[in-house]
Amino acid sequence: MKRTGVFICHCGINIAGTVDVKLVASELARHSGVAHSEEYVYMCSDPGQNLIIKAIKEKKLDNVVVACCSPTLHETTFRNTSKSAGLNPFRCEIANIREQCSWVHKDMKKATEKAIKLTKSAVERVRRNESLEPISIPVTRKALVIGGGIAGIQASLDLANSGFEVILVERSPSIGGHMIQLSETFPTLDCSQCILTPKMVEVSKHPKIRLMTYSEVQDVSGYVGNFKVKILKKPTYVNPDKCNLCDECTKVCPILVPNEFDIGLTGRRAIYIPFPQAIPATYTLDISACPGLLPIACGKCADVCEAKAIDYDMKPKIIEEEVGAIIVASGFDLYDKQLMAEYGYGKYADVLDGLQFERLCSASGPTKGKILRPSDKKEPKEVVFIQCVGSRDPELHCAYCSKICCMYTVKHAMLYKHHVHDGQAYIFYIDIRSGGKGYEEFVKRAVEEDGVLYLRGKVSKIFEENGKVKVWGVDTLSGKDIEVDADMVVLAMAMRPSKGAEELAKKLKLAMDKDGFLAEAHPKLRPVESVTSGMFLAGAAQAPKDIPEAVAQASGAAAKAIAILSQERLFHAPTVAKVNLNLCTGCAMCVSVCPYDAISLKDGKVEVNEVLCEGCGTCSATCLRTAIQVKNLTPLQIHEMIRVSLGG
Amino acid sequence: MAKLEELKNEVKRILKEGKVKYAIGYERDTNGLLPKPAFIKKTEEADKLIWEPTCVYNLSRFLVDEKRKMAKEKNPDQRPIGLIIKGCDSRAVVVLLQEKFIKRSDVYLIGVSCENSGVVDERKLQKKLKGKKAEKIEFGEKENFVVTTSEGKIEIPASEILAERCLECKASVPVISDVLLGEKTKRKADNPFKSLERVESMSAEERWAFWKAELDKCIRCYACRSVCPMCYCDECVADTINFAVTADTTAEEKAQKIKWLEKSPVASENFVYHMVRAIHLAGRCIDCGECERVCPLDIPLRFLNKYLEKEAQELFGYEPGFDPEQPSLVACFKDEDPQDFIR
Amino acid sequence: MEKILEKKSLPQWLRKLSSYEIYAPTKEGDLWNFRLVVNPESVDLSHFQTVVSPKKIIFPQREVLLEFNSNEDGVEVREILPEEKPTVIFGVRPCDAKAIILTDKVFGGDFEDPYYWRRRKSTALVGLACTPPPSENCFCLSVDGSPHAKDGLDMLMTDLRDRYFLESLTEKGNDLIKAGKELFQEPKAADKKEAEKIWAESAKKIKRQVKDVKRIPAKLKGMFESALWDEESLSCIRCGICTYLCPTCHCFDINDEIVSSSPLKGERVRTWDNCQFPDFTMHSSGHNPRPDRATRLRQRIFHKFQYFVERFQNYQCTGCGRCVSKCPVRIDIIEVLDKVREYGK
Amino acid sequence: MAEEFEPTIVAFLCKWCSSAGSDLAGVSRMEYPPNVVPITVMCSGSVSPLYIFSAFNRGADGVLISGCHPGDCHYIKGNYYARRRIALVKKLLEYVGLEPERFQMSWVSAAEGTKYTQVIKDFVKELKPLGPQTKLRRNR
Repeated sequence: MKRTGVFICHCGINIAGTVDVKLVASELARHSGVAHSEEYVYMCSDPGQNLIIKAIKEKKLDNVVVACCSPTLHETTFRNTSKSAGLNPFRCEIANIREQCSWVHKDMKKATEKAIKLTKSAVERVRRNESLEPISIPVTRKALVIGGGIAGIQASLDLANSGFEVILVERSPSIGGHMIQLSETFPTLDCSQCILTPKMVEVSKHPKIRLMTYSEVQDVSGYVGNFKVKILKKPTYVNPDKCNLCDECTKVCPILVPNEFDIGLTGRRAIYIPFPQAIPATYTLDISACPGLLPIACGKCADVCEAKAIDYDMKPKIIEEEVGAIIVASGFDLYDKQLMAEYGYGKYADVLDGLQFERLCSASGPTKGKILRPSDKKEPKEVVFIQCVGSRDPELHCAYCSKICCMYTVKHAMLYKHHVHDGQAYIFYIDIRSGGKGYEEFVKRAVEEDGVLYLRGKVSKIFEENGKVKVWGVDTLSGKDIEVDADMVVLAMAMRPSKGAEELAKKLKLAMDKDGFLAEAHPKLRPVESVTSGMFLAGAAQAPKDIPEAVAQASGAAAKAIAILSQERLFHAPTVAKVNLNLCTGCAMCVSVCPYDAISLKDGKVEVNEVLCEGCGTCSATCLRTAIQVKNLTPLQIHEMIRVSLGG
Repeated sequence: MAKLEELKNEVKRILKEGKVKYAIGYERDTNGLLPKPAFIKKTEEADKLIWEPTCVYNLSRFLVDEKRKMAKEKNPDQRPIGLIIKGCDSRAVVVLLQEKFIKRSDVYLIGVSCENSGVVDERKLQKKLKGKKAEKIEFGEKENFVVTTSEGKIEIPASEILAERCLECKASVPVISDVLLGEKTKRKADNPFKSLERVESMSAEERWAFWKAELDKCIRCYACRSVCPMCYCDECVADTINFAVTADTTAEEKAQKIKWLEKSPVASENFVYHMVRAIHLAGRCIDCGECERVCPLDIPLRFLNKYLEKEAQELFGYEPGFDPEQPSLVACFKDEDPQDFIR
Repeated sequence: MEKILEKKSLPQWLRKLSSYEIYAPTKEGDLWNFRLVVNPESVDLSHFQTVVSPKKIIFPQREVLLEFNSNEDGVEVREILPEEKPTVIFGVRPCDAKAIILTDKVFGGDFEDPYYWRRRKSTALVGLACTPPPSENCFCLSVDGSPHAKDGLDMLMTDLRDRYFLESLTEKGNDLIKAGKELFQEPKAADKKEAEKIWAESAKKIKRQVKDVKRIPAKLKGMFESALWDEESLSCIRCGICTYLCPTCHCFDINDEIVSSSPLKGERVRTWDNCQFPDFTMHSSGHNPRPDRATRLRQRIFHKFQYFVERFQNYQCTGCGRCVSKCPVRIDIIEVLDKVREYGK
Repeated sequence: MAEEFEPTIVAFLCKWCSSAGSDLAGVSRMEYPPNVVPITVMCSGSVSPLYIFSAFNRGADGVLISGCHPGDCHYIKGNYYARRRIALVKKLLEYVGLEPERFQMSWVSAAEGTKYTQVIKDFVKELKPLGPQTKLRRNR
């Protein structure tokens, strides 16, 4: 029979104060299979560990049980101790007689009885442990970043600058995301494009970064360190190497469609460049708008292109890549205007959303930085800003707070005042959330220096009347009805996960929270890890965030990814599920309960992918014949632990 | 009502065409009222077949033996087995498909509709006949059974001698089949859990007394598990050998095989056995009632399995045996699953 | 010694037997089972066949053989023999009584099983003649039995509607009568005649039989490898009914039921075992010499009509018909034996 | 006078939430009755009905299963499977006549040392009046 050694720690008086450690030691000495049992004042101390090593060698122990503090503290310590004495680390188990016993009980007799049971339980477990070696996996030292917004850009640069190859995949023709559309950023009011474009250029020039715009991730398989990805490169019909940006093509293109970059405030051609500083700096032929590729259909752009950059025969390409880690930064979109009909958004030209207002303020915007109403190009003298449009509205819209609206609305009001000195800005708000460095001061400045008028309350009705946008609301502080004849209304729309995020989550097998944002592994302790190991989250894809937070999380995600990529090999805990093929009938119930898709059906029996398995054991409890069991915590071990726990 | 001739002809046809390796149905026993399972290999044997209200067995049970047999053979005959199934039996087949124990191509299903009757409960019948010996029972007109006794024929309303499970039937017509004999007049019991009220109405202590008395009787002949199509585990937790011995099984492992329960037929161990069986059948038992029929001690096992069937339906909206594609009861969940019992 | 007992006096007699543990068939739902008698008034000998035979009283399904207990100076073992308390079983059918004689042969001989014999010796079997046959599957006549056979009984009672006709057959029987002597009358010649008449009528009512069973043992010898076993076991579901309910089956298993592993404490327990269970012959190597239903059915038939006959010159079957009546799939030993006899003709 | 009945509870605690929660109770020196013997499992979803029946069969006066709150499972959804499985087991145990108080489940997060303490206190309080669990217990 296996020889087990038991070592009881006094932890000074932390344990010995309530547990009769001598009695525990003598009781355990009588327990079957126990070849050695002793107590010591501090087992984790060097002398304590030496006792263990000595005993293992002299008494030829096969197993070690240390009855001490919680395994979360010293399990590793004592497993290494056992290892140094030539035992497999998994032949050491901890009995937690401090946190779960001495610290929570006063009655010495009862606490001692319990400590004895807990220690016996650990003995019964450890003597049935298998010696296990960590599962070692090779690592592909390359990362995939999905999404070319500020988060994706930051993560890519951090990875690349640490010397790892990066594939940055962006769905639209240019990177930059929503940040590139912004005019200024709060609370510093520095120019968004001025601070972003250098990073965009760095990305495009970086030798370690392979930028794939106008591309989408099609399929992801594999596991941490070894993902296989399929990326669809949509045809732009323009050869970037040949294109010299002469812009002749757009002049002849007969098609006019709303310009996404200006959120429909302007139009663009079927062949277009999203914005002057676009990266990559090239044109894209939007086939969904183009009358057709056959020269008979139109073909004007090709005719005028002297560089012969336009190639109608360009075909979609599928690129297959292998990467070791994936960072998802798929970003956000604004809440769908169709759902906001009550505020007349999309119905009245002068009711805008925040991004449109950004474009109006932007020097590169449709009005070259002058704030003019879309309807009649007049300068608005009274502007109403409304916060929490679609946010914090569980009945009709989103229950959550979109977090950044308070701040960008202040910014908008301020920018407006800076453009239109004699204008009046009203802000309807529920309350003002200005947590963040310099944020509160920013709000004060708006109110005190720029005379922005805050009205606490909700807007009940918005409608157009003789050239004005009438806003009815209630000031909940004064209780008075408010009626503003505004020239323009700006809605701080809720942030939603970007369109296609759900589809993407499915491809990556990532969990989503109830609002459709990507779920982190743990809300507090693992905020940048996804539930799938090797995949990380950055930016607004995970939850509404402002730029500094998105950047911080991106760098965090990059650091997490680097922690994987910098390894020669990865090591995975070997306490994984194991199938008894003689008992397995292939009902595959375990396959459907496995949270990690670690189990699959192969000719009538199931098999476990040890790399994917996290050892949770749900499969084992689901299996009607316990044909699948987690190593070192098997039903047999638990059965025996139950027995001794009940004095058997 | 499914015509016996159609039944025979169909079996003959599939045997003649070599569609199936053999067919399983019912044949008259030389003595006693209940038929025997008939294993028909040659077309001429098909004339033995009968279809009467005494055809109680859930023949899908025999798929388990066939599967075991095939596992042993070098190159087994891959043709399907012709299986005669009632509504309840068909639901068992669905569960076996759902659990991938069999493939659809393993069986050729000859469905027979029970329509507005079902099968008899021999115990009820004996009471009804007060000592008279029934020799034969046939489906009669308008929900009556015609019973031939030593003293001639009598008509008895089916409802009076039907098996309890038939009175609570959820599928009087097979839910899956390759051919279906008999009219497809679906009948659904207004309360498929009526019989449970008897036990549910008891107080906790009465229920304890009830089950204690019943399970005390158990002699662990395991007929309930042996007759159950869902108890197809090669080794049952109730067996003393409950792990498969392989070349690398150590002596220590053998010595330490898990004894979830002792072989002793005492209340405590009997409870473990029957509770494990009940929980393992939750969401799988389709109430063919065989376990209760075969119990030599008349332990009302349906009350156990039926109760969990009811709870699964009420708590999780789960009904087994209708859709082979649906995930198993305990292999899925809904966010809104009840949790009021959790602290 | 022959006596007449008014039916109404039965409870008084039982009360006089207060020094005995009395077992009698008791109705539970639709079934009869032997139970310890607590209230003599409730005893009713109108029973048909009990589900389990009275063997379970002499050879209980669970029996503690010994207790073990480890302490400082090693493991202490204590044998636990059943106490020899006088016991009487009423309403024993002749077939079940005969079965007990057959079991005696197994537990007797060169090595006497003390647990069995302690109970056996202290138990009196009071039989009740089968008038009418208690089961439609009775076939005692085919296996050297009869509805009023006396083998193994200490007393045979015959139901004469309002009275019982008693024949004491042994000392144990006489003691039972002595205990309640004033309750009995001397039988008249007519009484005995009436009893004999009823016996004869009853014997006629036994419909089922195994034709010239004598030839079976010899015939079986050549049929070990026969395909018959496969055919006949096709519908067998490997349950234990036929054997657990059989009054002559006596196989058992021995297990240690551990109460505590340290200090080691537990009981060594003997329980019935069953040759129809797949794991009955399972070796710890994983090899199973009787891997399928065919070999297990063959074992059952061979044991009863071949091995036992060779060893003890009796069939190990008394024709009670329980295995026929209770088989979930109606595997009928009588049919199987007929097929054996006709096999290869 | 006779000593007050002290029930024994076997508690299956998931490693990441409930066991951590019980550790927190320890670190915060919260006192609770010593009647509970914890067995740490990886996830509440790994608790097989067999463990529960076995514990009662071996003489447990009460059995507790404790896992992460819905949505917080370290293994994403193990506790949802547990919730469903345990609901059935609880129904069954009560159906055969075991006192409902004897089998309980709780959600205890790593931060809920106080809650863990409370759960144990309440459990013990509810078990005391019931006396020893003899119904499913193996005779000794």
